[in-house]
Amino acid sequence: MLLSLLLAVAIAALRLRDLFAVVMLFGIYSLLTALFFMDLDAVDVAFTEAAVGAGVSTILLLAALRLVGRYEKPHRHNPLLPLVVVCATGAALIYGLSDAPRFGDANAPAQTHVAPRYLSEGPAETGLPNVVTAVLASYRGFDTLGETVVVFTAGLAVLLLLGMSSPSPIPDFGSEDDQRMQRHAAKGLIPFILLYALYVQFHGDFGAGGGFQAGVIFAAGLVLYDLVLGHLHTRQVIQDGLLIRLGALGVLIYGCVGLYSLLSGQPYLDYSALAKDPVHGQHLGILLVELGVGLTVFSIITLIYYAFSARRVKA
Amino acid sequence: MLVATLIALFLSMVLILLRAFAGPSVYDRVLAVNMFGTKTVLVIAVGGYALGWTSYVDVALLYAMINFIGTIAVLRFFEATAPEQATPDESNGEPRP
Amino acid sequence: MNLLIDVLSGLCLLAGSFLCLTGAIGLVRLPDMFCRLHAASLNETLGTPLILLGLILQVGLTLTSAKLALIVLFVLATNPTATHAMSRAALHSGERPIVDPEAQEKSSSKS
Amino acid sequence: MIDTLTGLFNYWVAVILMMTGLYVVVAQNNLVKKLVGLGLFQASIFIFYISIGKVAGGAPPIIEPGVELYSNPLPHVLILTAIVVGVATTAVGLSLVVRISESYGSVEENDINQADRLAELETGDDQA
Repeated sequence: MLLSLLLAVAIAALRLRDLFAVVMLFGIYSLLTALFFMDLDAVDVAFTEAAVGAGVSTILLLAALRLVGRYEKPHRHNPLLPLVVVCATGAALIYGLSDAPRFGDANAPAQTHVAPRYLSEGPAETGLPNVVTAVLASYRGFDTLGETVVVFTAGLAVLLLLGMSSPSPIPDFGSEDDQRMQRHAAKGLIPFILLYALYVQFHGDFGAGGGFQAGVIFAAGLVLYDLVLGHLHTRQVIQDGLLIRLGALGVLIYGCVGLYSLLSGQPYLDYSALAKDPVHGQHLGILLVELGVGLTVFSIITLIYYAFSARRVKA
Repeated sequence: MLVATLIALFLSMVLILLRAFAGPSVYDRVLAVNMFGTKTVLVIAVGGYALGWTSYVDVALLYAMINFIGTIAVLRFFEATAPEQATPDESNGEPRP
Repeated sequence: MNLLIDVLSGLCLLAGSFLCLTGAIGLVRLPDMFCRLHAASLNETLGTPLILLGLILQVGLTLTSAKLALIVLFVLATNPTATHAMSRAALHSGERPIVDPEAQEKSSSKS
Repeated sequence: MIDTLTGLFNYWVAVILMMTGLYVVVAQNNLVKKLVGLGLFQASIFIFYISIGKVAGGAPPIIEPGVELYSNPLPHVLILTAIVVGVATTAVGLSLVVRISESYGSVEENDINQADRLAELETGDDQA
């Protein structure tokens, strides 16, 4: 049911020529995906997809459209060859899937390897009820360190490509009157959004949430501030230079936690070394690492948004 | 009762999607996306309660926030690209740079 | 007492879903953007809190219902704001409501 | 037969979505649209992974007393990070598109290729 809606949205998005509409349909698409994730027990993923897909990536796409223009040129193009390629690939994939374990099968190979161990030992070893957070920050800490560095590098790449130009405000539209209502509403809401982001950050050990989500939500709050009150105000709150330092600091926190455990004679990123009691150490380590992730994600996403929104439109 | 509500919500989601596909102007689409977001919040809240999902409210709350941010963002950026479109005699507001 | 709560929440849910559905139908059926905005926003602003209120009544006094109440507040604050911003933006970009019945007929026969 | 249909339906939809994304990437001319297509492609893979991780009758992997069966947390972790990394890489792609549009004045692939060919002709054949 949900999936058929997804398909409809995807195909409609493909046919539209107004790129603004495409981006909006993409937003709907990601809302649907997140609903689907909720249905499949992936609360944390739904959380992330909600914050990222519907929020940040839509905003970034729109910010880019402001710079490149919103209409696609009509083009005469023979769709036959791509269609054949796509159909052939699809047919091959579907054929290959016919042997796949059935949906929801508890004995599928994917379910029987490491997952049972994480589920049975995880809470006792790390002291966290949320296994996703435990696996993310502790068991697969290396992966997550890698991902954090990737996010950081992506932020640097965007800065290299677009530069840290001084803010050129999007011209103010309409009169002050037009904005007043938005401003008041946003001013009331932003503290709640930021507070909620902190809640997600520090409650992630117990419920859905964690550094990635919290960083994105915090950034979204700041983006709202920027949208409603203008660039100059936002720059007064937090500057580019500070942001890039915060991003680096996040990665550094993560790396140093690993280094600390290495220096105290344990393998890299083994948090048991952080405190006398291994479970306590794990808990502390996960908290610190999530903090690092949250900092990096927040500052990099905000930085990327700054880079896009500050760029002047060239004729 | 919950099931009836869910069905109603799904029906309205489908209808809203129709408008989002057809919607002649961009604003129709923005409106549809905004409504769709609210409907998603409701579906998560009602469905989460009915099916016993854990921490569904958190996700619903997040959606309500993100939805608002998204709508405002769309409007702001659309305004930033719109001026070429608006014919001067029709927009009797102040001329924009 | 329990029965009362059940009946109340049922009524809230029913009214809320009715409003949502009519809002969606209005969104599809009405002739121009401002009418659609009207249909959508008003029904939404009442319907969403009603449904959530019905849920709160069912959940009882817990952290969950507090969060649901927070969502209600949020929707009540954001929805009118978003709609207001939308109508402003639409008006500024040259979208005009149909006021004249002939034009309305024309556009509805066109679409 | 019915069993196969319901058992594989999610995967099939993921494949079809993926192919939609691939088609957009291959056949469309506009670079921004290509990025959206990549987004569709990505999302289909997310759906595929999460479908793999679902265990029938399982609960979300947040341990609660009294619940025995949980869905697989591992795909969730992978996809969670992949989503955030995905948006970061999309941002890199978008900034590339912005730069391209600034130096070529267009984000249509045909126009860019044409401009490149013209530039090659102008620089002469000593490079070849």
